[in-house]
Amino acid sequence: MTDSAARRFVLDHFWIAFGAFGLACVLGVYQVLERSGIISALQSPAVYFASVSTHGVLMAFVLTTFFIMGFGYYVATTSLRMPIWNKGFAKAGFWIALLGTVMAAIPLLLGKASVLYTFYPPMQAHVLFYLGATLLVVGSWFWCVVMVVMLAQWKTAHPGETVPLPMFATTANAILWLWTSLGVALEVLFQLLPWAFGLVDTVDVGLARTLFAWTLHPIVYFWLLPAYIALYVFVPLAAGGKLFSDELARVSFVMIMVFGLPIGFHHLYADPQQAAGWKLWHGIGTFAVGIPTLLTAFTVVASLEVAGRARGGKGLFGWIGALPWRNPMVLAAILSLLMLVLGGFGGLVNASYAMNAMVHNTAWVPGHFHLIFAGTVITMYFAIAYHLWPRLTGKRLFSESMATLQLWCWFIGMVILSTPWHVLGLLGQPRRISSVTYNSLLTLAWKPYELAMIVGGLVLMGSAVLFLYNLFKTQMEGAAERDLTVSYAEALHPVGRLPDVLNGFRVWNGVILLLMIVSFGYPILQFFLLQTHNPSAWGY
Amino acid sequence: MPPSSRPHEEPRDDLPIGTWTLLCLIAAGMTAAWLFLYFGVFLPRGVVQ
Amino acid sequence: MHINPLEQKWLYVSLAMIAIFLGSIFLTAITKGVHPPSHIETIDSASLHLSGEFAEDKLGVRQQPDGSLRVTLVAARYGFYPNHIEIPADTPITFRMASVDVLHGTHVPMTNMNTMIVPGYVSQITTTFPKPGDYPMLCNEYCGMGHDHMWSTMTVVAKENWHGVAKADNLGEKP
Amino acid sequence: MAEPSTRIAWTPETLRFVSNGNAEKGKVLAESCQSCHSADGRNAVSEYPYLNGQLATYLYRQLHDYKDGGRPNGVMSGIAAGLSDQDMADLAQWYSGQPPRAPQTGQRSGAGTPSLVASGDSKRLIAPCGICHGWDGQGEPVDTPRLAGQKAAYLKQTLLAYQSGERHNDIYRRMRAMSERLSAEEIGALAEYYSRMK
Repeated sequence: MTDSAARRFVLDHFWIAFGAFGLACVLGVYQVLERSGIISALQSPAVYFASVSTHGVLMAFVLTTFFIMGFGYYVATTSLRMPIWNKGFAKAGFWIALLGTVMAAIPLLLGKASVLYTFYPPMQAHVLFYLGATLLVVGSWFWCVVMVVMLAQWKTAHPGETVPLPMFATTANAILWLWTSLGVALEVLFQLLPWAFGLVDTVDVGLARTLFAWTLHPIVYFWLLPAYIALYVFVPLAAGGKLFSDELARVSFVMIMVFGLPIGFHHLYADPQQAAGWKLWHGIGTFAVGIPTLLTAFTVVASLEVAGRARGGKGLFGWIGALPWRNPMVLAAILSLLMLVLGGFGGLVNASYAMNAMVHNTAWVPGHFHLIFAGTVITMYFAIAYHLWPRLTGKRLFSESMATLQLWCWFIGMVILSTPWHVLGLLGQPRRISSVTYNSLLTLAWKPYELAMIVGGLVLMGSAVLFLYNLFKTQMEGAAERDLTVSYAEALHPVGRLPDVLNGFRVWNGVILLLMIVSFGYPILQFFLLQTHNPSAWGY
Repeated sequence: MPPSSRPHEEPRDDLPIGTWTLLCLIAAGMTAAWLFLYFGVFLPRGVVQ
Repeated sequence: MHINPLEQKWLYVSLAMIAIFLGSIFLTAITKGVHPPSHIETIDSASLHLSGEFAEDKLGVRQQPDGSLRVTLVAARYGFYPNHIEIPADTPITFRMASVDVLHGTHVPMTNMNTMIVPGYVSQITTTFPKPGDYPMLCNEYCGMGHDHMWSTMTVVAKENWHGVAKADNLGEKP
Repeated sequence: MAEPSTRIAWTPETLRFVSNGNAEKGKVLAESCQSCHSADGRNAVSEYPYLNGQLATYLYRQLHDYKDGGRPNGVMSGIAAGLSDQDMADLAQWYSGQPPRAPQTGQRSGAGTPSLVASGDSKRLIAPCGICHGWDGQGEPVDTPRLAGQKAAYLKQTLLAYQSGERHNDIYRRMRAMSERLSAEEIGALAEYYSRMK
């Protein structure tokens, strides 16, 4: 990326993402402290639930969306070697998303939108919150368009050539996000906004929850794919090896895109408004979408093994020790995969149909998604930031050892934070409470775990400070870095010509459409056939 | 990438036996833990329908 | 397309693992009827108290004509009504619940009694409680500022000590 | 089947009907209520509540319950019997639009808040008053009344009436169940606290 304006543009995205991240971390520390009840002056459900709502929105919507857009522009321009298509259009997307973020943040911080990032009608937030969330998503659609157009232009200019893997995956993510966001867009545009504006009195909560579930699972893959991209194209190179299999990486991305979408009902296992048969169908799909992640684990670990052996690692596991553990990208990959194993297991339990009743809405669930999202995903976002910051700012990374320390702290903090959550979940503690008021012997066992979580939260906060400080110092005071080129890992077995299905998405869009009609068609249609009695708006 | 670079790779690269062993161990552990939770914790807490 | 033989084997291992999980799920679903609570039935949440099974004097534990036990509960900010129920252990109990206002959920810790309560819909879940004791029945879905305080109590009595539904209407009984 | 505690159900239609009440017409109707319910302290009987700033939904339902018999009262039942649904909505709109009574001592929530208001008592399954009635005692939609600045004698009498079951128009016994678990001293203290609140 030689165009400094484009680099600046990507950096703007990243700083908004990581600014939101920093603020959300502060809120996270407050939340573990408040929840433990050890400082009585902090106890306040009003502040707690405003904080949880803001933490969720900042982490899940703002950090991710801006990071993914910025990373996408970077990958597109560097892997395709072409400038951003229609910069004005891309900038419009950025400003719309930013405006939406600010609009949503105001009511959130004022406690006027304490409805959590899942919206939860019939509790009604300030209308600005819904408008802001909508604009954030609309802004991201601009990015999707740019990605799809750039890929199309490149393919026209390079007929028959294989699309570079990082761009193939980035476009898969853009298309995935367009499909994904449609569910929540329908909910907000046709249900929540007319209702918040007072045009209609009531909202069908069953339908709203079904539409949100449409978005709620694949959105996780929208967040995860940039992490997988880094695992496939940056990590093997950083470890000193090659990508074990390029084709299988493409197969994994396509499978995630196709199977990630029609499976949202595993968020509704405990809901009364959908039938068990549909839940089982989505449950089977949920297990199916585990396959590409299992394949990814193999490809990435095998790539590491190739690199470790090239560095002199011997025996069955000697290559692990031979890896460059001090390299932030490699270290991040190892820690990220470790958390993927633990968090993935939690996900398997959540996905297991009736067994969901054992853990549904317990502390197990935030334990699971903090391992996967705050663990696997964010750790790779850190590594990407460390990798790209010198290339974006033209300054050498301020401190590589600080980066590795930061990654270790994040890992340790996340394990200390999320292990108690899993235990508490099995002991029956609900998620989303600001204090434990149940007068029951069963709840006595919860206390020590709450205290451990404070330690985890503080370690994570320290890690977040190190991360932001390192990036800031790099940009402000780093030594000049002349080589701004970025390299993507080559495949061990070079890819030749690929069939169209692994070089484009036309067929897959058709498959997705079909699967979505099968999986969501009747479950949505039923609300128009049922005699429903919809509730009016409530405060909180 | 030109195919000529392939002979430089060690033959073991094509058989990541360490990865295979490691992942099989993890898969076995996950399966055992899942079966324990399903049949040892979930079902004894009461059949649900 | 190039697929490494070990990678192919790994794919089979992955598929086998998932087959074990899905196989267990299907097996217990077919032989024991283990399913998540699913029951599509709509209701006018605003008018629950006026008539029908969720009217104020119809709540609580009831023996059905076929001898089975049914618990009818209303979830309302911030509690479950009636505030206290008593049921026998090792007996299938069917809970029917509806919300008066917003989204709620209910969970009895250390048991599988766990379901969402969505306004406009009736939630129904059948489960058994193997261990006698006093349990909190708590709201497990954020429902407003008082969510932390939304809970009621449930006593599970050993089957041999259970002498039927004590009172026709135990609404409001002190815990 | 027993009579429900109230015949009002907060359906979208009823909510809309109340919010469409005509405050100007309510003002005219309210003139005859002021001798007992005025906010300037003229009303002599300490058990007659202030109505200014009260939630419209709450006022509407109380009037209806007086008329329907859900809240029997020697004085109010007779008065409400002469009101139409529209009159009740108009009155509710008028009173809810009036500024709440000025504080007597200016106390706000925070310092000196009784623990029952802020955190309840989980041993007795008493939820904090503040979670439903608002941390500033302002009441919450729908139908949870404002308590701040209300007369202590009225609040005390009301809680005692819920406790004895004499008053029973709380849907699903929510207030009866709470007040049964309160002691007479606690009832007195809560009434005092809310009466002094802004």
